[in-house]
Amino acid sequence: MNIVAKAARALKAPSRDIVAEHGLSPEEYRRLVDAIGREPSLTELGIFSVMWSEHCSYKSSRVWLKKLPTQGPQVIQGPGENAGVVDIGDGHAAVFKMESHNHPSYIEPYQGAATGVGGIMRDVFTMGARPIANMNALRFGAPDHPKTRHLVAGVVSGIGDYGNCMGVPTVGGETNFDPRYNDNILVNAMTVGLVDAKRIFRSAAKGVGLPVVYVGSKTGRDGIHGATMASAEFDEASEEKRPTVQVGDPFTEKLLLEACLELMATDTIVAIQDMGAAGLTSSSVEMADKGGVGIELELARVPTREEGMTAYEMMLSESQERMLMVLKPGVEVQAERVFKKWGLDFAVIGYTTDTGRLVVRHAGAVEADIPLAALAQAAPVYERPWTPKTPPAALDPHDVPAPNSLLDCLEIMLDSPHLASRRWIWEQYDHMVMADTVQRPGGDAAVVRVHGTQKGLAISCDVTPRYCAADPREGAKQAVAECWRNLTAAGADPLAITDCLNFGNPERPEIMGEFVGAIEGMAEACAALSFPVVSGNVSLYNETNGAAIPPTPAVGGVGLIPDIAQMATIALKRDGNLLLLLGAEHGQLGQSLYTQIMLERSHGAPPPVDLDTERRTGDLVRNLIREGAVSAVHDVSDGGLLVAIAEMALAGNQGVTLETAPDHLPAHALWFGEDQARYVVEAAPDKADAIHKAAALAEVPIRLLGRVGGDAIAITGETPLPLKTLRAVHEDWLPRFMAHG
Amino acid sequence: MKTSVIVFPGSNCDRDAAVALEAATGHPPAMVWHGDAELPNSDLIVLPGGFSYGDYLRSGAMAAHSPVMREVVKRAKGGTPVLGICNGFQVLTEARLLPGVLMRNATLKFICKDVYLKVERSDSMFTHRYVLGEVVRFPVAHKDGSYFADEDTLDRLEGEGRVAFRYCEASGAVTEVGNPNGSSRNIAGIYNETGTVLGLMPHPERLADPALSGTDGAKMFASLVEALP
Amino acid sequence: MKARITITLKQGVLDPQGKAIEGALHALGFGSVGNVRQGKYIEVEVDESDPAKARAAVERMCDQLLANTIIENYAYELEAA
Amino acid sequence: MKARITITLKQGVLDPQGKAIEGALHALGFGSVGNVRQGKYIEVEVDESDPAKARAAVERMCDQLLANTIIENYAYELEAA
Ligand SMILES: Nc1ncnc2c1ncn2[C@@H]1O[C@H](COP(=O)(O)OP(=O)(O)O)[C@@H](O)[C@H]1O
Ligand SMILES: [Mg+2]
Repeated sequence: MNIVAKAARALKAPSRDIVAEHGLSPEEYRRLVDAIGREPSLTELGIFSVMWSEHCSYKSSRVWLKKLPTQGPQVIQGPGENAGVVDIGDGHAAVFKMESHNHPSYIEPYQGAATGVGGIMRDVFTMGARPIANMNALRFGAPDHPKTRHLVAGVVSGIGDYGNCMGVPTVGGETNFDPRYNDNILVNAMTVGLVDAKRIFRSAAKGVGLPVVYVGSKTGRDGIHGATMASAEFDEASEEKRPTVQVGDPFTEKLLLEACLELMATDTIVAIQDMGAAGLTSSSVEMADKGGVGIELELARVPTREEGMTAYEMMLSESQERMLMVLKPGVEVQAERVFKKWGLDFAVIGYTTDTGRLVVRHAGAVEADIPLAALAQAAPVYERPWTPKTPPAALDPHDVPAPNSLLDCLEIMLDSPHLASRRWIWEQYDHMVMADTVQRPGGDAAVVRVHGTQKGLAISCDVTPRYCAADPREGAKQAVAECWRNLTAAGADPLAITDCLNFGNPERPEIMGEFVGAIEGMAEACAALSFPVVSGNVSLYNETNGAAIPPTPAVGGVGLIPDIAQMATIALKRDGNLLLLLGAEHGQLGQSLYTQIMLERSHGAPPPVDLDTERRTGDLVRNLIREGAVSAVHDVSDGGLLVAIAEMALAGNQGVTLETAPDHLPAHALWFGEDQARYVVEAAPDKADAIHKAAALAEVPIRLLGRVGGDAIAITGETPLPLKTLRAVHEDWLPRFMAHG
Repeated sequence: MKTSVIVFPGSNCDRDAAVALEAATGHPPAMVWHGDAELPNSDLIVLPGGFSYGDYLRSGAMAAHSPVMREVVKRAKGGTPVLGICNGFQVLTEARLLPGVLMRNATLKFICKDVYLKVERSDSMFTHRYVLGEVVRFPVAHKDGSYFADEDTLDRLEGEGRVAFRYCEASGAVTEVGNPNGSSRNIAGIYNETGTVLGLMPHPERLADPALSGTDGAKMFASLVEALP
Repeated sequence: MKARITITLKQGVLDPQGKAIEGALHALGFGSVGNVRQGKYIEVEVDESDPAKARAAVERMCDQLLANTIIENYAYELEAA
Repeated sequence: MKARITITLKQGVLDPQGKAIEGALHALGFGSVGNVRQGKYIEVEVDESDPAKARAAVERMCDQLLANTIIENYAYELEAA
């Protein structure tokens, strides 16, 4: 029997079973009863269960999230609204956020991923912004796990179909394969939007007696209890929860987007909030709570697509493509006209009040009457016990076996799931619609032009889960630093980040320790790089039968390129140009892809991140880009220096001849070490002097790597590796893997 | 030169088309909502890309029946030039202004990338700025772009010189390798009998601006500006 | 009345979806399946109790919108709703 | 034998396609239609003359591949090929 059927039988005081099925602990239930002074009705219990779920209340993470830096002169809106907002000059602002749809995507990859994209776009256009770019950060299980192929296929086409239909380009992302995600894939989606800085919409419903308006799709019995599902650990019994899958309707969302933006251009909206997880409940509670008012709803007016829906079902439904608005009085007719034009439902379903209570009526009967303070401020907050993780000792590169041939090794690495081209994915995404994608997927950051201007927004998503697993603190620092570096490598001033913190069960102290470490690492990096967090999302309980995912604090960053004529790409440009390395070489092979792919083991400490060095090196590189001193730039990350060079060569279809490397470190440590704060740049020979001087001034080590030319990668003492061969293996891995289904 | 862009619910390249038209003609086009029975006087009507009605049922099928299309069909039959890009091409076939249909890509997947096209006619109002046989690079972005018509229709299209563009390799070779979606005879775009209606799957408006890594599409708009009043 | 409409590709029209399904079935071990074709199934309720009129309406819907008769055939059954 | 399989969305699952088709039919003047639902139709030939075995095979195909049983139901008919 499902929850709803069982619950419908319950009388006034819900049984202990029913309370437990709503995901509330006995202690939380007592707290609920205290807060309202009596036993709840079933509808009330449902409302509390979603509001107090981990997903909505952030009860395990809230105390720690406060440690993240959220301020800066560029920040217009930090965390707390539907999305963060940063100033990008000339009266424009960028609005962005990242969100997880992990559990739904594992259960039904196509619909789960699609509705995840739909949800994050709503968060952004709720703020009044037109979405201009989507990103996606995906973690799948091992390629040889029987479910992986099916999940990749479903997730990618779900993301593509939704974004493509919306006409918002999906411009980049990242993709990992790791057996630790076998039973808990991660699907994190990010949207960036553009808004007039003076016309930002928020969710506080200030004012009494104002109409509460429902717009969008009709309500069905979709995903009832989806919000509690997303916060519950998986087990075999979760099969039973399958009907909670929702189906996305991107066509309706496109209409909703256009209708909302059309109405937002008029002076009619007081507050607006999308109905995401926990639909009508959380949207109405949040708007009223933030506005310091009460709210009264008459559910008989809610447009439904099914017969006989109960108050419980309507309050908990997670039907997609819906919005709740509070309007100025007297504009209802004008507003309704807009939504009717777009063929969408529009209904006044209630009013704001001065009672401070949420009152829900259904056809005459009062189904819920709850003080808002009980739902919001009285929500539980936990300081869960945590144990810090002891990071492994650093790996001495001399202890790591060398390969027979560096170039053979390069070929094997680019032919692996970890470094193979992601073209198969991004070619299923319309990454060019809106005709402003000035840097397509495949580089360090995607760049979309601010429509009608010469400005560009650089966007990148990053985290290296294997680093975070070994050392959550250093790994999270690295995620922020790599994101900052990717934006810098495109020539952007990094502005701010959004995050998606994916972890296991926070009730386990070692998982909570990972979470705390990651927050501390992120906070340190954000502060040092003036790269504040303006929005984000926490996804906990990503574990199955006690096996947790590696800590995965995904970071999505946005940067500003003042003039896209001064943007850098990774593609090598010209025969005879020089290839230079900026940054110090330590040969860090701990947790490297070299050891993982070639030696099939991951050990040692991840590469340490020195934030001062990051900043100095990045600022130098950005200046060189702006001065036109360099013609291609790529940061060094996964796979190390030789991999970065190979990616530049493939992107530009230009070979390189490399100089003999210095011998203070083993050659494989130099070429495959993953030391941070490094960039490879291409420059015309006549710029070399100026670059050397600038590097000396910034105290950044510089080394001549080689020369651009030919159609192969050449290293002294080895047979050159033709680009054609390398391209074939690099491009072939993912299509080949997906074809053998 | 007066241009109109028809906007269906779910169109999403309407703005891109408008930008390219304005750049070429110096005037913003009229944006015509599908529900309007009124269509302004136009020297050129553009049906833009996107997912009209979500591409539900069949791409372009529902849009082909919207009120404004009755007027578009009438104008097209009266000789007004019509350009259908991507979803616009699908709408034109569903409205029977062009023969054949656009079916699911042979790969069954959405495909977004630059492709090479061979210019099959350089004497049309849409293409006279190109050289006959020239190889150009346009982006495609579609899931239902596999052009299909029966053999007789294909023969007729070829015989009457109504194939506008064919997919090819960078070298210009018209091969299976150069065909991204399984289109019959590599057909990427076709004309109506009078050469005044052009439907094509690739997006000229997406490469009509030097900042977008190519300008091969701009020549189509330039051709139209020269050919039309 | 309720119409159950099936829309199928005409003989001779390539059906990549059907072919892909066939391949996937073979890969799953259903080696003996063949001739897989994919079509559409649409249910429509028509507020019309006269079967002849209902039939006429359904055929008009199919001809005008539901099927593309260049490549598709349709068939339908009617039942009292 | 030949199986004619229809796959439909489960009751209560949103059917955006059906909804849009219904709207388009209304706009075309078929004002009296309602409850439009879209599903899939698949034909499969099974090299199996025993109906019970054929039935078992078709059901396995549906469960494993053809239908997404999380949101879809299926039904089928068998006929001698
Ligand atoms: N899921 C995805 N969707 C779109 N683009 C992707 C995806 N995964 C990876 N990419 C693209 O592939 C390229 C390589 O990714 P990655 O190796 O993660 O870059 P980096 O190391 O610079 O962060 C990037 O341009 C990225 O945007
Ligand atoms: Mg990078």
